[in-house]
Amino acid sequence: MPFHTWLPHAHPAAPSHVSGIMSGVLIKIGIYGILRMILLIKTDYVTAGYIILFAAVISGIYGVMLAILQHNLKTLLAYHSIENIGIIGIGIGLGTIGIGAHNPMLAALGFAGGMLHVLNHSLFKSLLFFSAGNVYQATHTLNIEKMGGLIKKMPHTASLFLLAALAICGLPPFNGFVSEFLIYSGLYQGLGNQSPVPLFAIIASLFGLVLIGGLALLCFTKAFGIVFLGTPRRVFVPAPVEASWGKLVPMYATLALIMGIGLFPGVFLQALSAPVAAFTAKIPGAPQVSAIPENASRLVANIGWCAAGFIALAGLVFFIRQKATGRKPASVSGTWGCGYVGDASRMQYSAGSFIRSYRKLAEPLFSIHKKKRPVEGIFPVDGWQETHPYDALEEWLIDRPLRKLKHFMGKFQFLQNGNPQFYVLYGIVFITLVILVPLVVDNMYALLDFLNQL
Amino acid sequence: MDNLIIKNHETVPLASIPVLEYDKFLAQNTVLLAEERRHCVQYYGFLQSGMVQLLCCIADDMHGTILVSSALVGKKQILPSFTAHRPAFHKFEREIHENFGIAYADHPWLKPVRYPFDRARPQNDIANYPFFQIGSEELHEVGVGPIHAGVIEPGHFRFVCNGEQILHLEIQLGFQHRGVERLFLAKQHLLQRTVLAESIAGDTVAGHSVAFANLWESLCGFRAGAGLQFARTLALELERIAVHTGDLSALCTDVAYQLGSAVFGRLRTPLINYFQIWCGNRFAKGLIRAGGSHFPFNESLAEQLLEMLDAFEPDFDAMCEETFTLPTVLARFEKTGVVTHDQAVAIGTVGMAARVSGLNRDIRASHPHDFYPVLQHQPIIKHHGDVYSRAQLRRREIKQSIGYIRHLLKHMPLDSATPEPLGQPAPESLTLSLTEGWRGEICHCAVTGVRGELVHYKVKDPSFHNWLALALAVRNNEISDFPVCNKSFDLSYCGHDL
Amino acid sequence: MTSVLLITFAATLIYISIANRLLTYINILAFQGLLLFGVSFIELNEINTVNLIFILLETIVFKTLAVPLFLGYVIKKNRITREAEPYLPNFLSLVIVTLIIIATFLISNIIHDPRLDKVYFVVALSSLFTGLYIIMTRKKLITHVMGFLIIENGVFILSLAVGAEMPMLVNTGILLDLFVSVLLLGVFVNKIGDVLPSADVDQLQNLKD
Amino acid sequence: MLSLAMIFLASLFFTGIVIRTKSLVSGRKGPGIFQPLKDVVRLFKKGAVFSQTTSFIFQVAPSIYFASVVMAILVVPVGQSKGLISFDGDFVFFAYILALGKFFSIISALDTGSSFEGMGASREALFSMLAEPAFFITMGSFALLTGHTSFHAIFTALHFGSYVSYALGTLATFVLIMIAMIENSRMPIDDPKTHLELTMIHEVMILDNSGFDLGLILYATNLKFAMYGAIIANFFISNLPLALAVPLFFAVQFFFAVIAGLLESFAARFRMAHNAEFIYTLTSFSLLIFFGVLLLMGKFI
Repeated sequence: MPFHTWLPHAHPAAPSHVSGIMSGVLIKIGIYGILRMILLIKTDYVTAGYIILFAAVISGIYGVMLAILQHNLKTLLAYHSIENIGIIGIGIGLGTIGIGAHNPMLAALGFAGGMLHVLNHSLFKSLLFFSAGNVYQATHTLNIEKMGGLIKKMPHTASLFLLAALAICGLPPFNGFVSEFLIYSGLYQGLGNQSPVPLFAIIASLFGLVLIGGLALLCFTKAFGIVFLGTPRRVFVPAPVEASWGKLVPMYATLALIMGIGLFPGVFLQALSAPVAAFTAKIPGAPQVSAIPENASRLVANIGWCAAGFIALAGLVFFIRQKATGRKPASVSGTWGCGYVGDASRMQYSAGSFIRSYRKLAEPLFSIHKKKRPVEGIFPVDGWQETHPYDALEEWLIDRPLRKLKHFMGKFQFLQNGNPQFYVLYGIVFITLVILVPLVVDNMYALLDFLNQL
Repeated sequence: MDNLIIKNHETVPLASIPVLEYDKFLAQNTVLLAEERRHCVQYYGFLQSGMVQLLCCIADDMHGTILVSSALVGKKQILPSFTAHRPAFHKFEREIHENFGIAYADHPWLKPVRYPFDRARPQNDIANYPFFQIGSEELHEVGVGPIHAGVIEPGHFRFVCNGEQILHLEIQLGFQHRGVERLFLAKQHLLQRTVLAESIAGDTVAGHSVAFANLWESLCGFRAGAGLQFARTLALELERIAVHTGDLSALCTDVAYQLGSAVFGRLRTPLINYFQIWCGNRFAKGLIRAGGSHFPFNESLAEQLLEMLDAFEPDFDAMCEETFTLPTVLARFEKTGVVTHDQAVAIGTVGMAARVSGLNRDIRASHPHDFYPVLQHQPIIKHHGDVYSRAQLRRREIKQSIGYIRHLLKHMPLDSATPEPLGQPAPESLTLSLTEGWRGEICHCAVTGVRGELVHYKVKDPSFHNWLALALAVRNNEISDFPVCNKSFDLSYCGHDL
Repeated sequence: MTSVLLITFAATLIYISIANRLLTYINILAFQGLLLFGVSFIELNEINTVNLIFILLETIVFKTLAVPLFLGYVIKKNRITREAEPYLPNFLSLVIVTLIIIATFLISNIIHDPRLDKVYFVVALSSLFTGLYIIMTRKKLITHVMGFLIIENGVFILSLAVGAEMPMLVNTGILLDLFVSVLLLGVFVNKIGDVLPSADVDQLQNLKD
Repeated sequence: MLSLAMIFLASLFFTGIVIRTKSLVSGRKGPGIFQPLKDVVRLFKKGAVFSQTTSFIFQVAPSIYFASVVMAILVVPVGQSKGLISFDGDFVFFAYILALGKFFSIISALDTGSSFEGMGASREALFSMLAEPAFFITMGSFALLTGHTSFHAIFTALHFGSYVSYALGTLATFVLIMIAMIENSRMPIDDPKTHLELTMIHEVMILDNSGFDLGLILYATNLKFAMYGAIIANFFISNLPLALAVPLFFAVQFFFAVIAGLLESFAARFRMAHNAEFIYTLTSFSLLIFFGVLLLMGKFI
């Protein structure tokens, strides 16, 4: 996960179709590597599973938390790749634990979820990147603060982006939900008969996965809402136009696949049967006939039915609405602005404002570079503000150590600063060390053992 | 110092007001405002033989005097501004700019005050009002009004926000510019003028009509009897209690505290119903007349008033105790919408809004009229300047006013106060009348011509000063706290728009 | 039953991390006293009466009544503003306190001591750390006193955890400790209130040698 | 099928009871309990006004929102009677289908290009994101306790026997009531009564909706309330025979509505910035539920 820093820089720099392929294929190589490793090595699978799970949860949450802060459409999508790798990782981690714990159901659900998500991610992510590419070609900018109201000009791109966004948020009836549901099922499966600490890891991953879902929702309502909805924030010359059908047709084809997996997940799950079997085979005494347990396929079929049912229900409600409102007068007027008659294009939410409350909560975790001239005086002359989210890990791992070293010696002077709270802090640090050191040492041995086994 | 020193409600000949060079006029008045105890109560211009005579009235709270000076300038001149030195003058100069086209070279905020259909630049309207903008794509603006969700008066509030945080608020009023001051000249009959004064602001009927009645009596050389003064003081204090109670209810509504909202709302009703018993109108319309009263106060009214207050007080105390100890309410009130002492002094706030920021500004104490010299009023001062202080101030002022009313009723003067015919207004004079309404100081100012006819009438509601305080108070607050901040000031739209 | 009370105790720790008002802190402390009374009452009701009365005295009289009233008095007397004024945003405090509980939970899992009741241990330890955390991150001296009281409650629970038969001596020690700490800090705050305009720790920095 | 009918029935009077409670507490008579329903019916009959800023999103969103709530209700069981849809892990589907509806209501608010609705959308997105983990962990804890992962199976297998389990039930009820309050944007998170646009969350998001669409959204809110009421009721009626369960169900719904009304009468709304902390507290509480479950199962002594 700390090795991700190239990704958000590479994506905005690359042309859109390359980004699509990059996220679709390139970063999956890492996943493939992990999968191959699991197949090759013979080791303590449970420990390995926890390590994968831990890294995956962290990178998933971290990726999406940073993604929300981005104002560049492609950087935003790029951080989402990190998030999705996290989700895939949770699946694989679970599967690995399943192998270690001799639980075929857990292993199957974990690996199937993870692998299906690999496929899903490459579908909706490339669709998102293609849409972002269309937007870029129409507006020549990727800064979402400058866009707005594009749905009027580019209805197809907007719809495709919306559907892909729903899919990436893992919402039914799209494919993202199927794979996430498999992983959820795996997690709840994992809750059965365990001792507290592994249970805790499961709950933590559950928490992580839910949080990722909620954050993704926040992120994509922001991205879609600010880019495509509302009134235009800026006049583009020439005016944005819809992409040509040549571009749209492959995108619709991708959409068809996304919907297909969402509605008929059973088919795709059966296709995954063989690769998953390669993993479940590592469990001694596991049934070799079908890798996907019977009830897992039944579950997934349920999802498909529910998805179809929901589409039908929504259609029905909409149909009734159309019937009911068809005869009644529907007038068109401006958005309610409390009777103000002047220009209102600045009077709508910007991306920065939309996520500010979130940013305030997340600020301690990230280094956000804020430049502003605050409004001062009774009659202010001017004010200005700009924020730049910066990847804190990148900063800490690459930039900070050098600076830290310089100040290292000078640091000790601050210890004796006369603030009683700091003395209490030293006390806490000491207590914590006393408790943790034996613990850490123990675990170090465990880790060394584990590495030896490799 | 070259100025005329007058008392509250004093009529002086126009000729006795010193006319200064503009530069000296500027220097003198801006220096006067350097001290906290002085503030500008009125600064306006009127036409005098083709020139504009600027008249600046500065009140000295320590000595109970008003310092008047003036200057003659041409229309559409370019002048240096007072505001560049003392922001407290900004609204007055904007008004002068709007009325006479006088341009100010260094005024930092020279924007329209009202909708100027009768002003120098009639083409100004809300759609081209130059709102302050912050050049950042990450911020957004929120425009509230002129039509608000509650049935209240029109005004446009433009917020520059960063998410939930308000960075800047600009308030644009003037939707209700009815031409009140011109109507005072157009309507010749005293009754018409009295009714006009009563209609300046619907929630300050007693305040404005007392200010007008005192002014007119002074102009006509009439000295009101004790009974009349007694009734006016009583009406002012009753109005204060009633509106403050209503405001406490509204404050509770804005933090969604239903119990407080309902109970305080109920408590307000007997108060305004008492006016109904007294004068036939719940808002005290028709109660106060120059030269007399149609509704003299008597023993049975006093009895009913005491009865009503006896019923009011225990309920009010209990509800206040409940409200001001409820953590969820306190969390919303405390440290919300702070106006610092320095800000309050700089922009020259008056009345309640000044008293919560540690500024001792109360006409009842500094320029007492009617029965206030007897009451020896001691203003209640708070220092934090937040919503909590404004709510607490209301609570304490209500208690104080009830105490005053009880005290007054014990020493009720019994002289008949039937209307007497007033004399003719003094010719070529100036009269200035200051009254402490519930919201703060009300200033009425009249200038008469050669035959004693009104040539200029000027009204200033406390809201005129205090709207800017609201704009400063909400900076860096949450936008969802704006309604409660707004209500804590409870400023008048029409009193400002005139 | 004791577990229920202890879980409620843990919930009060979470709540105190987001409390803004000093009054809430005091109420929480009083409530904690009540909970402790419940726990010790159930634990000790089979032991002698003297001990029981002693516990009653300590938890009900001191923790639930005397100390909160005294704190309220100190706040009123010194005109301390009624907000807690943390250094860190409340949201972060909440996350940290939750993490503290999780961490103590994990730590308790490592300890294998049959004599130790783990629920007690977890709640005691987390209340200890939460108390320290509150001392660290709150500006006002009075909140530091409250932090100490939370720590003290933690120690109380820990002493219950070690064994059902709580030695009288330990108990007396705790009571004395409690008494002295509150009294001393009360006096301290009173004095500081006289000298400095507001009892903020920031100003104590000036006192260092 | 029974559950659907019962939740539907409860939804008819739920909001009415909340409003009636508030009126009675503040000393007013208040509107009849079917007034909110009458309002919805009136809206269904009305024509609509659409903003020229909006696109097709604004037209379809209310229908999808309504459908998502109905779909979620299909999953909820009542007592022994299963929901129409029931499978392992159905509460994941439940939460995600509601999230889909929320997604659409948020983007439909952004579609109007109004700062008020953006404000509401921003608040809704953040708060629902923060509330979600509490629900999942609570349900996860019960899944652990019962060994089942569907609503119906969890509730039927749930039985209270010891003090700890009562404590857990109370805590879970508290968490669920609060989640219901957040999801329906009521006090102390949101304040549906104050008329001002700036202080609201849900009401301000639907500022530009009118006519049939508004009716759908308002009715969906009623349904949602009754749905959470049903989940809470399940804690109490899971094992009872039908004859007892049905009246008890309505009793619990009634009490839930009264509690909501009382909560809105005797406290002020939180400061917006405080909401995030408060909502997150629920997650911490749900962790306590988890520990409690471990305790109950003897995995942690």
